Amino acid sequence: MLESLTLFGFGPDSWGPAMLRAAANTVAVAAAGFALGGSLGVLVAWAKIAGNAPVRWLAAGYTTVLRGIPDLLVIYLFYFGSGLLLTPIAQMFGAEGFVSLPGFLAGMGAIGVVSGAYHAEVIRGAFYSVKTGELEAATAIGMPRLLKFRRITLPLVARHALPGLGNVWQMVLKESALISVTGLVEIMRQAQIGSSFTRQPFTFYFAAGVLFLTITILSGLIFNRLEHRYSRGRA
Amino acid sequence: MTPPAQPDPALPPAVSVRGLRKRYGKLEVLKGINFDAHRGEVVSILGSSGSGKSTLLRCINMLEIPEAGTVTVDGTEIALVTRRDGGRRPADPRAMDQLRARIGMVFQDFNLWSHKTVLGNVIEAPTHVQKRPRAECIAEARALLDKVGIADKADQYPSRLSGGQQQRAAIARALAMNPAVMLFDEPTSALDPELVGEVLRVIRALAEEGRTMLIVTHEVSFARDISDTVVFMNDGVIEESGPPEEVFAAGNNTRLARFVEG
Amino acid sequence: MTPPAQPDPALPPAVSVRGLRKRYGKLEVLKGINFDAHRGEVVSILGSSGSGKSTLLRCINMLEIPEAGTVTVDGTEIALVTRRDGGRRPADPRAMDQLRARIGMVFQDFNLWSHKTVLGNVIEAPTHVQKRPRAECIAEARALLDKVGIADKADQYPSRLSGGQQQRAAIARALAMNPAVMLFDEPTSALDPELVGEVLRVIRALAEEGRTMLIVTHEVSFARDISDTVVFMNDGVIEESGPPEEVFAAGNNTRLARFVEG
Amino acid sequence: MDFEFLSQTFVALLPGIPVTLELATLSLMLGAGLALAFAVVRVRRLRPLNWLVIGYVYVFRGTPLLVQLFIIYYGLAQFPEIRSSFAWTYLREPYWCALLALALNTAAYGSEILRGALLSVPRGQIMAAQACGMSGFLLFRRIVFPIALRQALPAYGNEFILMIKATSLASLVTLADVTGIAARIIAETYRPVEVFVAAGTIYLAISYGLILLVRVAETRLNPDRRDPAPVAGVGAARKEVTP
Amino acid sequence: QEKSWDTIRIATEGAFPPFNLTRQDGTLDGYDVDLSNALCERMKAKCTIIAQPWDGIIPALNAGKYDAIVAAMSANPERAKVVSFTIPYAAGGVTFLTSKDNSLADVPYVDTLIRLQDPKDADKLKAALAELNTAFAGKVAGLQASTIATEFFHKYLPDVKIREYKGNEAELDLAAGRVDMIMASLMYLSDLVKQDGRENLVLFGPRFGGGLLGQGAAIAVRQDDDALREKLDAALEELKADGTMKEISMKWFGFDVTP
Ligand SMILES: Nc1ncnc2c1ncn2[C@@H]1O[C@H](COP(=O)(O)OP(=O)(O)OP(=O)(O)O)[C@@H](O)[C@H]1O
Ligand SMILES: Nc1ncnc2c1ncn2[C@@H]1O[C@H](COP(=O)(O)OP(=O)(O)OP(=O)(O)O)[C@@H](O)[C@H]1O
Ligand SMILES: [Mg+2]
Ligand SMILES: [Mg+2]
Repeated sequence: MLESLTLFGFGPDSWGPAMLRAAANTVAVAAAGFALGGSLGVLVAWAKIAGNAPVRWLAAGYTTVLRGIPDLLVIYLFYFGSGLLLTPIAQMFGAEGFVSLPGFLAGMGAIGVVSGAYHAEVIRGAFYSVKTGELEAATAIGMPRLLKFRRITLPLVARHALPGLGNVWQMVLKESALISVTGLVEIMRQAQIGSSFTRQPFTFYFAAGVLFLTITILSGLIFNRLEHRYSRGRA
Repeated sequence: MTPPAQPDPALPPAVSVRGLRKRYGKLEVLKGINFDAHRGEVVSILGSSGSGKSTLLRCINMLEIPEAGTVTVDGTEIALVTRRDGGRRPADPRAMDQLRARIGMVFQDFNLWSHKTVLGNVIEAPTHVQKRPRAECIAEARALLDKVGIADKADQYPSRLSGGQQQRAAIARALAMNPAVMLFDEPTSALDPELVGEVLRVIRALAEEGRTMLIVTHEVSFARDISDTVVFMNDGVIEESGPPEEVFAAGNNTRLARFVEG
Repeated sequence: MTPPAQPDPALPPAVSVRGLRKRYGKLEVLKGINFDAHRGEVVSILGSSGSGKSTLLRCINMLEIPEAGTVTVDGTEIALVTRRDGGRRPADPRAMDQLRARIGMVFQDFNLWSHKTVLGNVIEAPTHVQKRPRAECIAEARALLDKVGIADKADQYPSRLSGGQQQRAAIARALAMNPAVMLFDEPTSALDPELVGEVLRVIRALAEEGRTMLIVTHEVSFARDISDTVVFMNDGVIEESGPPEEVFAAGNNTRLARFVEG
Repeated sequence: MDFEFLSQTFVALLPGIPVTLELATLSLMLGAGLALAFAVVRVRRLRPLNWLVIGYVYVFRGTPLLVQLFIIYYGLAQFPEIRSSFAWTYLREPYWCALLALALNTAAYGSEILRGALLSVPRGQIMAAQACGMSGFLLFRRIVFPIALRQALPAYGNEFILMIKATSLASLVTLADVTGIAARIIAETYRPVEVFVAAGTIYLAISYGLILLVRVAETRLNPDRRDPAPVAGVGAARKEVTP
Repeated sequence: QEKSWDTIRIATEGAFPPFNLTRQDGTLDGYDVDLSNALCERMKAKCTIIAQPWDGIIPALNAGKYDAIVAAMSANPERAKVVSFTIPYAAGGVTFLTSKDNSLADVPYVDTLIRLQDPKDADKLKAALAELNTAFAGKVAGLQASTIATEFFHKYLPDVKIREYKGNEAELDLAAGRVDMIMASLMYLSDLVKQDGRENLVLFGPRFGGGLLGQGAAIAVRQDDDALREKLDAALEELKADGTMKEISMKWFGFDVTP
C-alpha cells in the first residue's frame, strides 16, 4: 500500500503525473472517437430505417463488417494503411517520403468508424421504441424533416437510447487501449511502460483499472444527468 | 342556434379529394373517394368503425400516401411522384410541409409529445415552424388552453393528464398554428357532454372565421348541430353526402338509418 | 326496452367503496368516495373530464393504491398494510391477484399488449391465469370476437387496428375472464352509434347473467338506457347518485343539469 | 496481397475456432443468466442487493476487460491462501479464469441493457396484466419480459458480437484461440495486416451468423413490424400501439 | 531520387529495460537510446527517437512511420525476411530463469555461449539439449510472444509445453507457479534478478546464440534503404572501434555486451 503511494504520489520519481497525462489522452481520443462515431451512427441508423434498398444494404454491410472484425484490424488499417493511401497523394503535391495519419487521428478515426456501427444499432433500437404517433403529429403540423428530427425525434430517441449509448461510451473508452499500437500513450500503454520500468506489472494494471473506474464514474454522472433530463414526462 | 357563415362556392374548394384509393396489404380501405369542402364549410364524416375515416383524414395531409387519386388544398394540388418501387411520395417535401402547416390535425389518439409539457406542446410549432416570437406564442397558448379549460395543466406532462385533458391539449396544439383547414379525428370522444358543447362552440366560432373543417365523429347529434355537410362512409366509399337535414331524413338509406339508430 | 334483472339487496354488495381518497402530489383527485354496487347492478359513473372517474376505477382494483379508505368486493375487504415509508400496499398479493382475476377492466386507452395478436390478447389471461385448456379458450375467444364484430381481425396486431377495433378487442379481452365485476372506462368512446347499441346489448346481457358493472361514460343517453344507478362525480366527490330517472330529473342539481345539457 | 500466405494463415487459424466459440457461448450463457437476475434486482430495488449490484456493474463496466482478466488471473494468484485453496484447481487454469472474467463482464453490460428495457415497458400494458390477475413471475414471464426483450434485442445483439471479439483477450492469458494463433503467426512472420485479415474473416463469419440469428429473432418478436413496404419518411416505417 | 539521410527517425520500444525504457516524465532512456544518439552524432544526422509498442514495431517501420528500429531486436533469419539488419551491436545470447524452489534451479548456469549453427559447438548443443529435454519433462515455459525464445522452443524443444505472453507477464506466472521457467535475453534477465524482491529468482542452463537466435541485437531498416544501412554499419564500426560502445554498455549493464 505504502509502496504504491510512493509509486503514484507526486514526487519526482512518482508515476502519478505520467498516469494522469495518459488518462487525459485516453479521454481525449475516446471522446473524439465517440463523437465521430455518434455522428456516423445517426446517419447509418437513419439509412437503415428510412433508406431505400441499396442504402439499407450498404448500411447493413457497414454495421455487420465493422462490428464483426477485430478492432485491432481496423486500427492497423487506419494507422498503417493510411500511409499507403496518403503518401501518393502527398507526393503529388510535392511532399517527400512517407505521409500518414498521426497516432491520435488514426486512433480517433478507427474508434469512430468502429463505434459508429454500435451507435447505429443502439439508435435504431431506440427509434423503434418511440411511438409513431408522436412523430406523425410533428409531420402533420408541417415540421420540415430537419426540424422534426431536432425537436421531436432526437429527444424522444435519446430517452430510449441513452442507456445503450452509455454502454457504447464505456466500450469506446476501453477500446482506446488498443490505440497504443499507434504509439499514443494512453492508460494501458503507460501502465505497460511503468510496469516494465519498475517491474511491477500488477500494481500498474491495478492503477490503470482505478483510473478507468474514475473516468467511468465521472462520465456516469454526466450520463445520469442526461438520462434524467431526457426522461421528463415519461409515463 | 345561428347557422355558421355560408361557404362561398365561387372560390375554389378549400379541400378537394378525387378518386382517392388506399390499401394496407390485401385490405382495400379507401376505394375511390371524391368530395369537396368549400372555404368555411364544416364537413362531418360519419361511418362505422373501420370504414376508413381516420385513413381518409391521414391521406388528406399525406401522412399516408394514397395509391391513387389527388388531394387539392386551396386550389393547389398536392403533387405526388411515383418512386421506382411503385410507391408514391410528395414531389416537393418543402411545399408539402408548408401545406401541412396550414392544415391542423387532431389525432384520434392525441399523439401529444411526451417529452414536452402541455404548454410546450402548444408553442412548439408556432415558435419553430412559424418562427414567431416565443413570448407572443406563450401568451396565445395560454389563452387557447384557457379556452379549452386546461389552463391549470399547462406545466404538466401529457402522461399526467386524464383522457379528456389530453384531447383538449391536442385541440389547443392544432389551433395554435391558426390553420386554414382543420382535420379533427373524433375530437369529442373523450369529452363529457359539457365539454362537447364547449368544443361545438369553438368549432362554430372557427367556421365563422372562415376556416374549413373536416370532422370525423360518431355523435350524430353533434354532426347534425355543427355541419354544413354530412358525409357518410361505408366500406371505403362515400355512400351518402349532403346537408344534415337531407342526409338524416329517415328512410334515405337503410345502412345509414341503421347506423344512426344504433 | 326490458329492464335489466333486478339486483338483490339481501346479499352483500358486490362492490363497496368507503372513504376512498387518492392524491397525486398536491392534487387531491378523490376526496372521500362512498358507494355500493349490488350484484347484477349496472352503475354508470358520470362526471366532467378530470373529475377522477378513471382514478376511481383504478383504485377499485388497486392499480392505484388509495391513501385512505377501503374497497370491499363480494364481502371481502381488500386488505392493505402500511409500508414503512408511509405508503400502502396489498397485504396479501396472492389474494389480490385472485380478486383482480374476478374483476374485468376495459381501459380508457385500451392498453392492448402490443406483442400479441388480438386473439393472443384475448386468450392470454384465460390460459395463463385461469389455466384453462388452450383450445377451449381459443374457441371462446373467437366467439367473443365475433360478438364484438372483429372476428376478421383475430390475427392482426393491435397496431394495425382502427380506434374502434382496438376498443372492441379490449372489451373482448376483459370478457374472456368471465369476471363477476366489470369496470368499463368509457367503453364506447371510439365506437359509432351502431356499435354503441351493440355494446349496450352486450352489457345488458351480462347484467342479466348477474354480473355487476361499473361504467364510466360521457354519453348521458347511454347511461340512461343501461343503468340501474347513476353516479355523478364532481371535483373528487360524488355529488349525486340514484336511479337514472331521479338523477336526470331536471333542476335536480345545477351542476349536473349543466353537465347533461352540454 | 499475398493470397497463398493468406489462405495458409486461414487454415492455420481454423483450430482456434472451437476455443473461441466455446468461450463465447459459455460466457454469454452464464452472463445472460446473471444479467437478468441483476437487472431484476435493480428494477425492483431489492435492498441491500441493489447496492451490491450497482457497485458490481460500475466496477465491471468501468474497467477494461483486460484489467479484470489481469486481476483475476495474476492478482488472485498473488495470494498464497488462494493458491493453496480448492479454487486454485480452477483459477490455476487460464481457461477458467478467462471464462470467469468474460461472464462477469458481460453480465454487467447485459444487466444495464435489460434494466433499460424493463423500464421502458409501458405502464399501461403492465396495468392491463395486473387487472387480469397477473402478478409476480407470471406477469414478468408473459408480458414484461417479452416486451422488454423486443426493446433489448438490438443492444443485446451488440453485446453478443462484442463478446465474440472479447474472447480474443483470452490469448493474453496464453489460450490458443483464433487471436492467440494469429498473434503467434504474426510473431513468426511480421505480417500483421494479412494475418488480421484472415482472422477478421473468421470473426466476421461468426459475427455474421450471430447477426442473422438476432435478426431472425427480431422479426419473430416483432411481427407487427414486418410491414410490406414502409412508406414516405422516417415516421411511417412502422406502427406502434396507440396510447 | 537518392536520400541523403541527414534526418533520421528512430523507433524504440521504451519498455524493455535496461535496453530501452521510458522515464516518469515520458523521456526515453536506456542503452539503445544512448547508442542511437552516439550514432547520430557520428553520422552528423539529426535524429528523432520515438516510442512504438513492440506489436507494431516492424509493420510501422515498413509503413514508413520511421526509418530505423533500435530496440534490442535480435537479428534472426525470420525477421530478416521483412527488414534488413545492420551488423549486431549487442550480443549475449538467451538463457533461462526459474525460481529457487523449483527443481530446475538445480540445473547449473553455464556461462558460455553455445552457437546454434556453429559446427564447433554441435556436440555441446546436442548434449545441452538432451540434458534440458530431461529436465524439462512435465515443466511449462513462459515466453514472450514475438521473440526469438519462442522460435527456439518450437525448433529445439518442441515437446516442452509453452505459454506465450504479450508482455513481461510471464514473470508473474513464474511467481504464481503456473510456469516453471522463462527464457529471454541474458542481458534482460541478468538485470531482472538484480531488482528488489526478485531474490528468489535464479538463472540456469546454458546460454544460446547464433542461428535462428540471430547474431545478437541489431538495428532494423527497411529492405530498400541500403544507403541508410551502410551508413549505420559504418558508424557502428566506428563506435565499436573507439570504445564508445563499451562505455555505454558498462553504464547500463555493468559488463561489456559489444559483440
Ligand atoms: N399520474 C398522475 N400524476 C398526476 N396527476 C394525475 C395523474 N393521473 C391523473 N392525474 C390527474 O388527476 C385528475 C383525475 O384524473 P382522471 O384520469 O381520474 O380523470 P377522469 O375523470 O377519468 O377524466 P376523463 O374523463 O378526462 O378521462 C386529473 O386532473 C389528472 O390530471
Ligand atoms: N397500418 C395498418 N395496417 C393494416 N391495416 C390497417 C392499418 N391501419 C388501419 N388499418 C385497417 O384499415 C381499416 C380502416 O381503419 P381506420 O383507422 O381508417 O378506421 P376508422 O374508420 O377510423 O375506424 P374507427 O372509427 O374505429 O376509428 C381498419 O379495418 C383497420 O384495421
Ligand atoms: Mg379512426
Ligand atoms: Mg378518464
